[in-house]
Amino acid sequence: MGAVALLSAVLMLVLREPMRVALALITTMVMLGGIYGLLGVHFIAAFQVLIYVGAVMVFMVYVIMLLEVREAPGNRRYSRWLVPGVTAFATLVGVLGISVYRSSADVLTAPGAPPFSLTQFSTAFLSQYWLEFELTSVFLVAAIVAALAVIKVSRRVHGSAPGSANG
Amino acid sequence: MDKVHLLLLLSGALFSLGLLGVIVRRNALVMLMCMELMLNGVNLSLVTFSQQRGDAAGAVLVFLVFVVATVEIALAIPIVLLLVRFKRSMDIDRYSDLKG
Amino acid sequence: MSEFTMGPMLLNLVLWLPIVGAGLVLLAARANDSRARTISVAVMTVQFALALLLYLQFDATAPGLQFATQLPWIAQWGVSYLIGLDGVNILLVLLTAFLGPIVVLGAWTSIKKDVPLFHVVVLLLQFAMMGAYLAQDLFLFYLFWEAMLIPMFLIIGMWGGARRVYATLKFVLYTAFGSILMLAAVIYLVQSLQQSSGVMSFAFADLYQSQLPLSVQSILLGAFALSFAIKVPMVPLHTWLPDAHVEAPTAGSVILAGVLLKMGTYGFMKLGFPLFPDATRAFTPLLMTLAVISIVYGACLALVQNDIKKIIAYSSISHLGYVMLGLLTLELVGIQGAIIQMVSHGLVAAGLFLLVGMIYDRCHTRELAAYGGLARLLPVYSVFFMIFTLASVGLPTTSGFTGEFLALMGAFTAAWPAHLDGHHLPLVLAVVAVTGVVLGAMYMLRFALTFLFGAVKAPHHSPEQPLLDLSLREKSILGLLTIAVFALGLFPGGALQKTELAAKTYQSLVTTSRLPAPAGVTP
Amino acid sequence: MPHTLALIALLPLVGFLLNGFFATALGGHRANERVAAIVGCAFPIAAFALTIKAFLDLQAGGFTPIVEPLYRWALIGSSSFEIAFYFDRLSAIMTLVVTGVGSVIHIYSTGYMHHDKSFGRFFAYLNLFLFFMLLLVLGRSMLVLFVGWEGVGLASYLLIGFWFDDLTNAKAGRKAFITNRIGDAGFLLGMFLLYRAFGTLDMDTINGAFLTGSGAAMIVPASLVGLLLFVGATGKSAQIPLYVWLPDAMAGPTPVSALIHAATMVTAGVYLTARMSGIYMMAPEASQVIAVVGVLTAFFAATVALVQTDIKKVLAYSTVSQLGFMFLALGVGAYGVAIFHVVTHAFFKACLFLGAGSVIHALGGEQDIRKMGGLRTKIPLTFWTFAVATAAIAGIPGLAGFFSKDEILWYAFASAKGGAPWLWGMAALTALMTAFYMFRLLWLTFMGASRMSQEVEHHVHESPISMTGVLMLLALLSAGGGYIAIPHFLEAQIPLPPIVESLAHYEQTLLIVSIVLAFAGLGLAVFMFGGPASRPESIKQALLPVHRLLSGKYFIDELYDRVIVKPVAWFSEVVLLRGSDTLLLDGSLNGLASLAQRSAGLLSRAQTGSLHLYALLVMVGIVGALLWSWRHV
Amino acid sequence: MNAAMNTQDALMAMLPEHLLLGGMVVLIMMEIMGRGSRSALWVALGSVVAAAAAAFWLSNAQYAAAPFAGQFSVTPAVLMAKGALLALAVPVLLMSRTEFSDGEFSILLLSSLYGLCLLPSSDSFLVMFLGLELLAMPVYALVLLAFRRPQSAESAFKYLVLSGAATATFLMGVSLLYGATGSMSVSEFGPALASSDVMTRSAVVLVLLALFLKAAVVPFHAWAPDTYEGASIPVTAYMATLTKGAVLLAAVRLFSGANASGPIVDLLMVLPLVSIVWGNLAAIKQQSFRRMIAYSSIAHAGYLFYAFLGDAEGRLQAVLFYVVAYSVVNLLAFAVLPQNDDDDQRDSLDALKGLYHRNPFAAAMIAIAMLSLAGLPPFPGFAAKFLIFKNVVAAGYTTYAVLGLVGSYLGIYFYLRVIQLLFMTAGEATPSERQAGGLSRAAGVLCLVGTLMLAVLPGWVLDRM
Repeated sequence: MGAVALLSAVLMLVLREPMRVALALITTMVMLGGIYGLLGVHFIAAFQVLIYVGAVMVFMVYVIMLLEVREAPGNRRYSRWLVPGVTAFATLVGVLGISVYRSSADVLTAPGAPPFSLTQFSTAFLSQYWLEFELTSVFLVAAIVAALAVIKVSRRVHGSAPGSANG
Repeated sequence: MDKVHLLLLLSGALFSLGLLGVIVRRNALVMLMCMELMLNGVNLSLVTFSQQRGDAAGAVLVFLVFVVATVEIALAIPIVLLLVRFKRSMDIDRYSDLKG
Repeated sequence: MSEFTMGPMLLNLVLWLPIVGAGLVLLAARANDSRARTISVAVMTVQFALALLLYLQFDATAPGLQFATQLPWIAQWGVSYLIGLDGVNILLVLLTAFLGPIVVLGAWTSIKKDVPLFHVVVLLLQFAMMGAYLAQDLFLFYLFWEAMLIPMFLIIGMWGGARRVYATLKFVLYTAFGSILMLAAVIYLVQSLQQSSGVMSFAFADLYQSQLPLSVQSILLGAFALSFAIKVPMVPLHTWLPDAHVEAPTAGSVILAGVLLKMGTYGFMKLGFPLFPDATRAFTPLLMTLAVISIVYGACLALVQNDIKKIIAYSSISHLGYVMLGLLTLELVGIQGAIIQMVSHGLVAAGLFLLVGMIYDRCHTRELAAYGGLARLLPVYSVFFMIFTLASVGLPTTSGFTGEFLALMGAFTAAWPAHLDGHHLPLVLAVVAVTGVVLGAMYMLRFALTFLFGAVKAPHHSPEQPLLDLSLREKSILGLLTIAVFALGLFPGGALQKTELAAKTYQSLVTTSRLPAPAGVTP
Repeated sequence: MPHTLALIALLPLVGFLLNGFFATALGGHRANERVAAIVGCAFPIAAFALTIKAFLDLQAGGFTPIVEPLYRWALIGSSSFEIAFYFDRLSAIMTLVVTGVGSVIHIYSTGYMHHDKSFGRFFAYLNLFLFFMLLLVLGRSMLVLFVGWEGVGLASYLLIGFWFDDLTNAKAGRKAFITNRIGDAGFLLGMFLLYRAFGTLDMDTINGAFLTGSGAAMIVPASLVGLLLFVGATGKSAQIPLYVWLPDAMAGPTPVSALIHAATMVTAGVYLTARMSGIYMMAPEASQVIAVVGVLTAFFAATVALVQTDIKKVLAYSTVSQLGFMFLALGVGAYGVAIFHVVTHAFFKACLFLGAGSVIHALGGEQDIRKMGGLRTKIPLTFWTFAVATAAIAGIPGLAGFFSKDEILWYAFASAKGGAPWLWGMAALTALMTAFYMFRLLWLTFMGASRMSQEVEHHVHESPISMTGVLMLLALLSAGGGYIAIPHFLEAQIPLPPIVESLAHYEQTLLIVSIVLAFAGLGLAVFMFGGPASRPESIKQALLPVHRLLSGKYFIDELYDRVIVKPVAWFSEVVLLRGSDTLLLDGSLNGLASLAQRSAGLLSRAQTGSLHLYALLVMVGIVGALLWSWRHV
Repeated sequence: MNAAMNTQDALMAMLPEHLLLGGMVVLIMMEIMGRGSRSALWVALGSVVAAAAAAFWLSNAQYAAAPFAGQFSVTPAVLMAKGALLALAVPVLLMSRTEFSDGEFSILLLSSLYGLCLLPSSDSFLVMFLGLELLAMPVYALVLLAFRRPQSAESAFKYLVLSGAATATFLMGVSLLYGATGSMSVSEFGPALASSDVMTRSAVVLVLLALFLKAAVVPFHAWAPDTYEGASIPVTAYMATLTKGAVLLAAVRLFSGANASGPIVDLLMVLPLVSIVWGNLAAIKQQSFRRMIAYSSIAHAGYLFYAFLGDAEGRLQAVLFYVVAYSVVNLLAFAVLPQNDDDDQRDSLDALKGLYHRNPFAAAMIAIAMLSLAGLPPFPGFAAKFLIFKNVVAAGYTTYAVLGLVGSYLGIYFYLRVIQLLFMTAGEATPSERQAGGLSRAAGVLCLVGTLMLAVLPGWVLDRM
């Protein structure tokens, strides 16, 4: 499953059409959800599928369809930083990998603790971490205002923008 | 090579791929998706550790990341829309008026 | 002296009056040029009067600071507002205060635009300069030291000549470079004092106790010296000076030459050398060589300049070389000579720049070749010009003589025993320095010759509209300077008496080794 | 009067200030010429009167030196710099000469400078000169002496360039000042050495210390000090190699040449050496150098004087030559004799210069002796006084110059302190030339047929009484001045050197030789210039290269210009200004600035606006940082 | 500790946050009711002032509490920091009036400030993460909000993407750290610095780099110039000062009590130094005022991170003092900048030419700001820099202190260039140029007062930090 996730992630970078990229991302996400499930954190898996795939990506796909701006066919897919980027990427993966493999942290080798349940999680979230819970709500409020504001701006410039005919 | 290491490696790879995507892909939406990929990579490692430790904190953070990622996309999409409105292109290379 | 308890208050007043004046100008004279001038000159005059009073009240026999004020300021860093008079700064404070009204009067008509701002800036500069001389706390000193830059930057940049922006940037950037390294050294010095003695203090008196190994002393001295040497300026760090002088308005040149350059030598005397005595003694040959090179180099370049301001600018380099030489002799005579030379150069260069400014106001050119025979045309002007030229040359009875004579005497007095011990460099340097006397005569008389003598020649002069000789205002400021020049030439005894104790203190500070106790004693 | 000496010095200063403020352009010429003249003359005369009084006081006190402190200039550590005056036999003589000759020249000037537009200024300068000259001779400390020393230089500078509308005059003044400065540098060094050794600059103390060989005197070698001071003296007293300014100094008004460049200022070096005789007595090497330089100067200047055609130039070279004689005397230890010659020279040379001034005055400014002649009848008073002075300088027996010069020759020959026959030989030859060129001058100017233009001839007139009176007085002194036994008078203070026993019997012989030489010079001159004009011309043709060399003054000025002045200017201009300042220092500075500018541009361009690049930077940064962090693993 | 106490602590300890939240709620209500965009500013101002006052008051009362164990705690010093930053928000709000008439600006700013307040108090990475996001997220919107020109969108997008990358990097680091230590507690970060374990080390580096990215340290700086230029004046001012300050406070919180050691030291020496040099050099050629300030802020981020080389003891004080001194003058410059209908014109450095002759007050204020930014005495920028470098030297990193100072020297030129434009260059006003608005000028005066106070009484201020 990990391999599939990885593969589709690589595909994301290779595919030309945004829509296909989105699909590849969805695949990755679903696969990750699967991994979470296998790890025993089912509720995270569920969130992963629900929130990411269900909400975010749907939104994304919607936008992609909305903005079916076809790039000129001759357009290059990649920026000119492909080679250095890939080199850096390879190094980064190597570095991260080595830092994990060469680490002596016991967590890596210890047998996994018994998976905690949704109940445990929820209890923890609402007791030990209820501040975060509250803050999340503040965050969401702010986010809504921000989103509204951005949309308002979009609406404001609607008339003036040169590309408004397309909108 | 055990499971934990593999998962962490995958996590790292996804994170790096995401970053690479931002570097090499020219489509603004693809770039956003790559950001999501980065976060997904992080999430994987968080979940792994959380599970390995039997500690809820990691999971809580994953939860928060969900929220944040969602919000970021929700904000980013209108911005991209706005961009496209001006240049009718999602090619981020065309958006380099600010420089120097 | 016990009855005189107002001293500290008056000294504070001397320091802060310009700020009050600047405030008044801002408030009362926003667009009123003449009111700005009046306020400015009034404030400066009062400041001078107070400074003079303090000078007279200064007890030459009492060691240490007088009229001192100490208030904790940044307690965490051991920084305090500590000002006071001692023998080193008293003459310079008096000089600064004396030149204050002269600068303002000198700029009375030549500054025509943004007059209120000009006076605000000049007053701020006066404040900063006074502060730098009075500060007895290194942090405070540094603050004032740097604060001087900005008003000067504006003075040259706003009221200067054609290439003023280049000149002023060069001035500030050059000077600031030295200051940055000095700042690093200051931090290190204070930090190491704290680590070795547990005292967190910036007070000069405490820093004089610091004990540092020779290598550290040398590096720190290098940083301080760079900063001060740029300000002096010593060859080869001098190239900002001619440009700054040439482009600066008269008032700027007067302040620059009169007060600002002394800041460098004062810094050496007050900080650079006494803080790092062992390094100073180790590097004396080098520094002395540079001082002598400055004397000769400045003189040689003054000899071939065709811009009248540049001649004086280069002569400043030469003259301040004597100060450095005197300070480095570590002989009482030389040190005293250096102090007098500082003041003397302040008076003489100020006078010469004023004179050049006056002719520039009339003829609008600084080119030497454009002039001739002014003695016939402007007799009063020429007499003053001659007086200051001769003072610059160091003719006896003028202040220039007192300074150069004592400084050179000190150099020689120190060099001779060294020579007998087989160290010939000081003697060679002293002899070369004496040739500066000849070169000084050469360039100043070349200047005077072309300027004053020969057939009458001056731009903007015609038989129908002859140039006007000096006005009463011009006469009186030059007259004041002339009196000071002769007073210091004929009767330097009083001034020397006030500084003697400080000179001795300086001498003993620099000649006493302050290396830390050998390793093993302290961990 | 407690401050007699100070008053002597200060009176001319008052005159200077009064005239300077009221009789010049500075004061808008508020005082007219008459007032200026009165003020200008009154103060020197008063000073002269006071000097006589002081001399009488000195005499009354048995010639014990009078010390008169005025104030303390500075006190540094334990060494005190006092402004004090010192009056002994030596300074008494000098002061009398300075005030005396000075006063009469002032009087002469009232006539000579009549109608000059800067009349007041002239008197102001002259008074200023007197003030400084009196400081020079009256000062107890070398400091005061130096003040006067430089001050007379200043006055000389101002007076040489008195007619500054002509730049040549001003340049001559500058040359004098700078040349003197070179000497002064040596003087300063000598002074510093003395200060180092004694912690004081009082000359009586220093002399005493040297003479008694005190410990302090051991620190510095007397010869070195002596030579350094002599460098100063060569500047002021126009000796080789610094004599070049004096001929040019003739650009000044003639009374100035008389007073400053003949009678008083130029003898300051002689005075200094005599004053510091304590050092020179202990410094035979230095003395030797002085004697040699003196005799060479005397000789070479005399040769140049042979062919000069400017009346004042002849006198100028003659002055240089005579000063050489004085230094010769000093060099062989005959200090009193040197001073004797100073005095007699002051008389006859002043007379000569003033006479020349009278001639120039009469001819409306003409100075070329080739355009004179036959003036004897037209201006007889001038002629006769001039003739007396010429005879005096030529060493015609009975006149002042004879006595002093003869003594110099004698000591040059026989002094146990450096006398040598060859010194005498050179000096005697010089004496011959002196007689020759002086009589040549006399003949060309006053005798023979007139070579003047009609117009000039028409205007020739005898000078006013203020001038001729002075001439007559000085001629009188030139004639009789030799009878004042100055060496004897001074011997109580500065002993004359012993005579080498074996040579003592030559005295009579040498006396005769010098008389013969004087007359030979006279005869030769008369032979050459008394006859047809072709005679000197043919000799000139025969010796053309020599003549060219001499009339070119050995091309010393040109040499200095090539070797010193030009190279210094070149070095300053090319090496220092263009090379070091502009190219190296400013160049590297501007280079740094443009480097900053360029790297700024580079960094700016690196900010391409491409988000990809920014992200790449982030990634590279992360990779790099992570790799770096492993460095220590 | 009983529940009542805990509740009271929760109220008291988070009083500033609560007040901000209250302000937000009121504003949202007003927005919903569709009225009072005019009074929105005053409400926001009121709540910020109240929050700042509360923070100062609590700090002054030596209040310390940890209402949420392991998540959130306050100490007097932290409260002081919050108060100071909140006080700095006042001028930002004041100067916003000329650009923003709607209430959104205030709401977004308040929410960002809320995030800002969380940072120095956070005990766990969870809170810190939320704080960082809450700090940054509204700014994406704010950058866009004024939308004077198309580039604003580009600017916002760049900020968003790179900030997102920063978030991800931060999380990656946190995650690895969590794995290594099993705890989300911030206090694990300090000890982790000295760890020799590669994973821990990578974790630490990643977290630090994320903060570098947020604070715009070279090579993670590239977003800053573009974003600052594209944003509006108040937002740029906010980003350059408060946002940066908040990130630094977060960093202080992370390092809490730990001296820099291990590989971190190298990062803390080299990257800030490069930042200083890079920022100062690149600023030389700029034509846009905001862009120049951006490069300046990159350099200043360098100085600020230098503070972490110093001993932990005085770090908060040094950073806070620096942030305050740096922010107050930056805000001063922005507040008095003349208004112009054309944003490009307003932003252009050329528009500053000869400003002294048109608007002496503004010119003088900008000059003071520039000099202070350049670190020239007697302006507060100097004392701030002095404190940091003093600490660096005290910690023994003398060479780097010297290099840093030399780097700071490079910056003097471009600050002086601004003054040169203001005072020494002739220039004409463009037709639409106006004096800064009244409130904006009031903000300027506030900042001036602050500047003077910092300049004259740094000791007094430091005593309270």
